[in-house]
Amino acid sequence: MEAGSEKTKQLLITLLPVLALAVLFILFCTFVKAKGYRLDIYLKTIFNQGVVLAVVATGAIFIYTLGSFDISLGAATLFAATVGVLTYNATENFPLMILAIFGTAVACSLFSSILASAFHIPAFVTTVAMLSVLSAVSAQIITTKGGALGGIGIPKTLVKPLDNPPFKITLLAIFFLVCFFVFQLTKIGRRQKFIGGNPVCARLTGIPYNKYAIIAFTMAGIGVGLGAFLTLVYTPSVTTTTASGIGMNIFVAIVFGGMPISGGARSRIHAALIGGFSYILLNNILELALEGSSAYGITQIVSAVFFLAVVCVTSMNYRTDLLPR
Amino acid sequence: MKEPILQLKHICKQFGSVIALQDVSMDVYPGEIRGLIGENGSGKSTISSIAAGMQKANSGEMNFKGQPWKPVSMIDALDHGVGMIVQESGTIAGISVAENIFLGELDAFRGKAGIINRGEMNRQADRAMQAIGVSHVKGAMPLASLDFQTRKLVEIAKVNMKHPDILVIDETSTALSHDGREIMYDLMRKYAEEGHAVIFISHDLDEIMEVCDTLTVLRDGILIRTFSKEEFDEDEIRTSMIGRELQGDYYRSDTCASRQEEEALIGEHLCLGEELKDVSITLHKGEIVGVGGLSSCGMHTLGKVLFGAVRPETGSVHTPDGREIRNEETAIAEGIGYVSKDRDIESLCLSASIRDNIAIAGMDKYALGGFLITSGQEKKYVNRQVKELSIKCASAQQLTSQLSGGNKQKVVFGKWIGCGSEILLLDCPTRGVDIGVKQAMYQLMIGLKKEGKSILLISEEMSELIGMSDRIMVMKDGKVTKELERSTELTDAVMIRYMI
Amino acid sequence: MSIRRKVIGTLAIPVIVGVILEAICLAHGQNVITNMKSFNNFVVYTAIVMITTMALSINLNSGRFDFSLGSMAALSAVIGAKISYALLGGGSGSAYLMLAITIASGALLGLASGCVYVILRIPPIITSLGVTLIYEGVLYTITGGKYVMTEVQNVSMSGFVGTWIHAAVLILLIVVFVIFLFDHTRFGYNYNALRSGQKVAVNTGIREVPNAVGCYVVCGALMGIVGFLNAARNTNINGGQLNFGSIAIMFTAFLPMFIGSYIGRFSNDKLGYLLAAVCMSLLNSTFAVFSNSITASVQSIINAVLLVVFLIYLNNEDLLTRLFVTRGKQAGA
Amino acid sequence: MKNNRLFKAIMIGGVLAGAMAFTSVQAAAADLKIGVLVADVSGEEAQGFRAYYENYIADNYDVEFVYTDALEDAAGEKAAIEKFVSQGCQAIISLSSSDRATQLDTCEEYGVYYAIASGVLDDELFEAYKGYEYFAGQVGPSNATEFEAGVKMGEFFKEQGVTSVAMYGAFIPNPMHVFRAAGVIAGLGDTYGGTNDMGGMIGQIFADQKVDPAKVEGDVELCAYLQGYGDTTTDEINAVVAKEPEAFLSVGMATTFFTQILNEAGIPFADIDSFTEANGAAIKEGQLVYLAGKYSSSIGPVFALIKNAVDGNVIRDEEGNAPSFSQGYLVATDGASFDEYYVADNGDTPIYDKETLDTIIGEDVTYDDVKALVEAN
Repeated sequence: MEAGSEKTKQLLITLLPVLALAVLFILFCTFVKAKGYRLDIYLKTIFNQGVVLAVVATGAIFIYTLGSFDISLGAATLFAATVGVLTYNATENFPLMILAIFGTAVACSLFSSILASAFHIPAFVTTVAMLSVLSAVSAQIITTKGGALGGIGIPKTLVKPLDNPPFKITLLAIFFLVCFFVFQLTKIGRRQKFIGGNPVCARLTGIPYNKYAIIAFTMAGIGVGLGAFLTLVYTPSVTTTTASGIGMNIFVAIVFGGMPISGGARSRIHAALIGGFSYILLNNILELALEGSSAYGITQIVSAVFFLAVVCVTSMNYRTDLLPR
Repeated sequence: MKEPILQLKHICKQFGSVIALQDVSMDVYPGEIRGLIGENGSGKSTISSIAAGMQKANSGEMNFKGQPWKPVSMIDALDHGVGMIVQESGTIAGISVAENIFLGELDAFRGKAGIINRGEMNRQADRAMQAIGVSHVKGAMPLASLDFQTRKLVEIAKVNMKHPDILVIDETSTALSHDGREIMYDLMRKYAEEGHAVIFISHDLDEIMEVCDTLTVLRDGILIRTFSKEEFDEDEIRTSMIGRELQGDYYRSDTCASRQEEEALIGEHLCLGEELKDVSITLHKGEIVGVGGLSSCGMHTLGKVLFGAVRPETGSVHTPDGREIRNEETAIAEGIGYVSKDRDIESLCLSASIRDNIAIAGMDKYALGGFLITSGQEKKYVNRQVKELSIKCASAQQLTSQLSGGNKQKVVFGKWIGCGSEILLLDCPTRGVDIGVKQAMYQLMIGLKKEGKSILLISEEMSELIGMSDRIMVMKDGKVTKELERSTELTDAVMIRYMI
Repeated sequence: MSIRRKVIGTLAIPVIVGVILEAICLAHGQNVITNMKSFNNFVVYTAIVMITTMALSINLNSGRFDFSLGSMAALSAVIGAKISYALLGGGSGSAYLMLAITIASGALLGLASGCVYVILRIPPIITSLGVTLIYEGVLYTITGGKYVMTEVQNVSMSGFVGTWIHAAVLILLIVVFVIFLFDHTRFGYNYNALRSGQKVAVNTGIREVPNAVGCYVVCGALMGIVGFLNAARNTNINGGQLNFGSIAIMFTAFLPMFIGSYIGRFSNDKLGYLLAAVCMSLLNSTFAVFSNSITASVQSIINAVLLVVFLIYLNNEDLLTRLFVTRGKQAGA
Repeated sequence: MKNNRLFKAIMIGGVLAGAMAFTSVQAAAADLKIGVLVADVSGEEAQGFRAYYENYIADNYDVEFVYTDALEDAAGEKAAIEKFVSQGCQAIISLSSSDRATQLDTCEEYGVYYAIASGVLDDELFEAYKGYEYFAGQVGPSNATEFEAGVKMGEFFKEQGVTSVAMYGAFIPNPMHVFRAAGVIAGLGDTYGGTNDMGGMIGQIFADQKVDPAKVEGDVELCAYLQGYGDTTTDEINAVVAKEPEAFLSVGMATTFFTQILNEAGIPFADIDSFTEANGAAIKEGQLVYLAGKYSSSIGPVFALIKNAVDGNVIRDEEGNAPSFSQGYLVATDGASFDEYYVADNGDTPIYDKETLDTIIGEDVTYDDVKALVEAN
């Protein structure tokens, strides 16, 4: 009996992020309907807002699983998009642009990880440095090339046909399935979780940290590339502040999705997807509930409290006598 | 008969759904050295830590010197006369020896405006170390500069300084070398002579029978029986510990060394600082090679070097056909498995399930096409290990952190045996493991030997080495001082001669 | 370690940095510190960097990542500004009043942050994410997302940062206070014990919760001072820093923190933070000298590169020494 | 149990929120709902604009304004427009300029009217979009006007005989600020990179990403320069003050950021901003000696264009394209001239009051009517 109820509780806690997403979704629809707003457009907008975060954060899960974290992903998204635009404008070659975006994203990501592993410094610190460098360099490029427009862009006709939910959902689904496959059904994901759980033991089990860190950062790079591409599809221009919110929102999304920030055995590949959309939905619900622009602060307060409550409930079973670090 | 100094009445303790202690009542008398023995998870550490204020019972009462006893913390307990030296490390590496000794009791040194008088604290710490006969350790030294054993002595000094009426020592002897043990035994005897009481917890039946006056056996959280000195009988104690007679053999039954001609792993002229000085070793198939010595003799490092986890400064580790073991990865590719002495940190991921821990090393075995992992295959693989090693668990999904020491070690074995390791490097594999599991492991090793696998058994327990090895290499200060073949003549005394 | 080695080790970095930067400036016919005004700025900035670094290191050294530093600084400064303006209307003494209120409200915010952590018992990096968002939200709500200016633009405030004396006194008081608190009191001894041996310390009976909360309170109070100094120096407080807009301040403290703890090996880490802050401030003054040619982007790139280079040095020190020693030996042979 | 309580709390929270959704439906929706895109919520000018719309226009016309938070990027602008559309806004007024092209495309796609109230499109972009059906037009200083505003400021100081000035380039490469900065240099009688021609100067400034003091040549020396606002700004402004310029010429936002510091240092300064209370204090008691500004109500005509469009009278220029009107700046150089504009354009009695606006709102209003009123001064 004891074990039975324990199991139910466990299950409930595992399912809570999914439940939260469902509840938030229903609430959101209710709100929009009750206000007499157009649900179709609203849903599309929210999806567009959420998809970039979900994609980048899903890639980032591989890094978080290892017990490391990367705060430069937002800046990397900006930089990849910038390079993509430059490439297109120089060559007018769409496939080459896509290649450039992904190449840049993966290269940025790998650079942090290789720098970190070659010189034995914490990956976190290299990402802090990357954050400054990437945003500064992008800003320099954008303002120099952008001139009177204040931003750089590709012709909108190029991506207009792609700016529709079915295409984006397909991309998201493919990317998620690839990540799911790598994470859940291959040695890579298992070993990364193990490294996150106990790096010393992982090493003594013959799992080379550097190799899996490089794979993780590559996956994150692919996520960043896809995020940058989707950003361009939504708005074919890049400004210095493009994707600036993503870096920190990844943290929130992953935690919201029910995964510990320290990674390890409890890492979940779907955490970012669920958490990312939950967070966007929550913010929009609050925006609707507390209409009026003076409420942006209050919206953020309520959403943060909700965030803490969710984390608190999902981590209920992992309390110790010591304060966690 | 004297009045008991400590009375435990109907103590119960639960951890989640696990019952650690069930209605345990026990009296401890002044002037006695009371041994507490039992298998892992029997509750012996729990009961003593409750008495010493480290944790609280769910129900039951305690009396100490006739008064109700409700310690709030270990410091509180120590202040009132119950001091405990814990099993794991009880010291903090980042601060000085003096700060460790006076941890939590700085009020004595608080001067004007709350400033702590560091000089005075260091002087008193020097005195405390001298009181247990250790003069080379000073209060001002950073603890990080001391080795593991000396740190244990700092703990002993800390407790001794308070002259507690009851001294509780939990499995400390495993961390100590011969000298350290002697310091501790002397201290225990001194306490008993002065009319204080000592509670001594140990796995080592020989040790506990030698040192203690009375012996209490616990099993599964229940107090089974208390033996007085006259009643000591090894077999009877052992039987009451595991609840049944030990069936079959404990160690190997054969008395002669045996091995196959074929070599399995070769280490040549290995040097690494003070820890290894030109050590060469060859493992044959179907052979158990024991490595013994004091904890600091370099044998633990040898294990790591053979596994490729630590690179030697000079010398090499390679297979008979010359493939070098450069790192853990190549070691595993050659079918080498390594069981660390530090199980919870180096051999297991405690936050992961049994399944994750066993599966991690054997993925190549069951992955379809070498990379695709299906739940079905993995379950089959893991369940086989769980069954063969009879790991006690609710399911393979259970977290390893919830398992007892013995079961944890079985998981580690399962991990390496499952993936088909040909060579097992076992560093203190039976450390903190109870007799029942120990016996199972010995039998397992014998089975592996018969299958032609090679085993390097690094151990601090001499009886284990003598009972299991085909050959024992005795090490001292990083050098191999003697190689002894298996024989019935071999005794502890012979080994000790080369160890010290 | 000999006294001479201690002194040399402690002063080496700031002296070398100072000499290099001055040389660069001299090469362009300038000085790092051009006049009294720039000296005032130098001292004030040193105070800001030093205090931020200390606040960051208190929790980070204990493995507690705190993103909320920036939001605490801004929010406490706004509270201090609003209250002091309401009381004195920007009249004389309002800087001192604001400083006092800002420290108090910073401490309160730290207390709240610490309480969230010890009550929820979830990893501090996560609580600090939540707390940051909450404080930013409160800040936005109080200010309407606007710059707070009227409340902080008065003679009293500009007088406070218009001379190096106030900042120097603050530096002195804080260094003494922090050394006293963390090296000479029971709180500090317990802090050090918990920091490196959490489990053992707790089992021994050291109460972790009050110690942790205490750290957050100290941290909050320190960030309050930073908030105040920034408000006085910038003559405004940005009220619209939603969605983690406030965390950047934390990253600026990483480099001085690493440098400071390196210097601390030779003496005391708190002294190290001060000297590291001096280095950062010298660098900052140099940037100001070349402000016509070095843009903000270039500055942030330089800072990032310095951070990485210094960390590479720190983490490969043994390797480098070995490399140079063997090379030396070979050269000798 | 503790867990259950938390679950319950969350469930109850959900139900309550749901209930709120139903009760918070707007009681009486206005006839016209306009979404306003803003990038700046704290500037003096932005606040003045907002107060005019929300307090004066909303009180006098049956209209509701919905504001965004400070928008950060193109994606934010697009999402904001989409949300406005689904909330039933019939029109969008844009004060945010990350990506105007995308804003126009998005409005066209959803069929909502769109007008630009600040920072007009440059010629090339305007040419590309002027034919859009839902582009209701733009009202504001043209780039030439911006340049001219800068020239006037430069001339003002040249006439006073200054020889060494400092300059704040605001948010260069924001085109508005680039044109103003080029104008200031020209007005001082200096050349930039050897030219004082508008096209030549702005081309170089865009390429340099800033004004490079070394490239400024002429009688008046540009001794210090800074731009942007961030962590390093305070150090930069301090460095500027240390160089003791005779005047500090800003092409925007200086009154928001630097009034206090410049007052302290006793450096006379000039800015292009708007006529607000704080700026009044700066010109009367502080060192602000020259202010080129817009009325807070200068965004009235944009509202008129939008209102007409929604009501069915989409105003088009002679060629049938979206109209573009140029607004000039008013200049105050002392308290008296400031008050002249400030008092005239205050609270209940803005310059573009209901009476004036009504002359350009209605079914019969033509392009020429609007042009006549807007470009009158």
